[in-house]
Amino acid sequence: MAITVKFFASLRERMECEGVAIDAQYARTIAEVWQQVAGGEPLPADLLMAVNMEYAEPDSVVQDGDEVAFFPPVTGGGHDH
Amino acid sequence: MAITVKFFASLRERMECEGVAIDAQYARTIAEVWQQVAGGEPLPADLLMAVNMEYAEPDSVVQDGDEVAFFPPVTGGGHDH
Amino acid sequence: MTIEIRAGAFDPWRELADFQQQMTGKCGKYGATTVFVGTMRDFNEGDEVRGMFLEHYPQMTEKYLEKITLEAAQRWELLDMLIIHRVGEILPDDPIVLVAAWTVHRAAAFEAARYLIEELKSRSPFWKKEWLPERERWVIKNTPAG
Amino acid sequence: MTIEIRAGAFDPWRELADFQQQMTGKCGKYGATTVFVGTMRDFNEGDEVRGMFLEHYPQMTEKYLEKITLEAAQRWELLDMLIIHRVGEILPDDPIVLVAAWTVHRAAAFEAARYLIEELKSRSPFWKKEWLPERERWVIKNTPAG
Repeated sequence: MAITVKFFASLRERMECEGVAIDAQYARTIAEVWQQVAGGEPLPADLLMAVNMEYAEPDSVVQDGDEVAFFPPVTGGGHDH
Repeated sequence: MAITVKFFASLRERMECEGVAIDAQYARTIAEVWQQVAGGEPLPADLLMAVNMEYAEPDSVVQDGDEVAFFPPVTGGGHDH
Repeated sequence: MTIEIRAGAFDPWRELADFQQQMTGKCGKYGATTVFVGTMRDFNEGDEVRGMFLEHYPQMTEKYLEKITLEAAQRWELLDMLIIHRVGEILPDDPIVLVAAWTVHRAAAFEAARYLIEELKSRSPFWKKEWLPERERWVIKNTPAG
Repeated sequence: MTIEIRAGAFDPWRELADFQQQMTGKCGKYGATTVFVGTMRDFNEGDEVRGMFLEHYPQMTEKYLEKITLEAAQRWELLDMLIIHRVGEILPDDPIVLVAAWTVHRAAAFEAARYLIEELKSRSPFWKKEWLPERERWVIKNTPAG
């Protein structure tokens, strides 16, 4: 099962890549996709995730051809916080 | 005691004048100024009044040289009501 | 902090651009700007409105608007404020009023702009007379915060 | 209803003037416009900030902003909405975000503009990396409604 995985912002820097295409033979959920790409690092509690550009949860099921993204809390909008 | 009296908006139209300078010999409060200029008409309940361009009440005391204004509820701002 | 009563038409976006260009000492200091523009509609209370006359009480109006900007400055940390209010003959689609607040944080900008327009509408001495197709009428009252 | 992600600087007042000029069918229909502009400051959390890089998730960002405008359109009677958000390299005093709502009544304009900016800040995929004098840092989180 082909899954495109993307990383953004500080996570992209930490993973030292923007993303990776994987053959997720055993991964059925986002959490399992994370396990496959993160080299054993547990899923950070504050990490956000999306499947095909919709917010999703760790136990959301992935399907062949999906784009899965992992990223830190968002900080858009003005500089007014 | 010289008092300048001003009327605005629908009241100005109804009084058929923008204002009047009176010698308020017996008027000590705004309500008494109204009595002197309004020809016996009772002070309308929703009328607003000001002395020297500050909002005032019917029993506010007037002094020689004061400018007293009477006007209906205000309707400024956008056309967004 | 600027308050202006205008007898002629104004372009709110142009005014904001010009005003902000003069805020030179404040560049990089404000993070949030909230603007409210009230515009003349071509209908009101179910009737077609072709125009209107906006009367005010010269000097008292300015004085009252100053008072509410000072009150706002006490309640919120404001870097600047701008109020422009039209008087005289106004046609549909003309801007009537502009209020703007510049702050560090966005909550203050929203709250101050809202405060200014609500206080302006409820107490500042302006009166609208609308021109309907067959007659004129004074607008009786502003509905609160509707 | 327009949503734009911009890689270059923009002038919010110019954008509003241009946008409103194209709202021809709506002339005289709206009575209220509320605008929020978020601007880059030259300080944050006590530090001097010399610039920043704003990263986003192309397509998901646009999709998310569309979602919140549709939600706003269901909650309030909106005649139009405009959102512009900057990405890429940004310098102090540059506008970062513009949201605007056109309505008949002012309460809806204020509430919708506030809703759009709060939803945008809390959930739309953008990330800020600030350039301090000696180092860079990712902004960790937006404070809620501060």
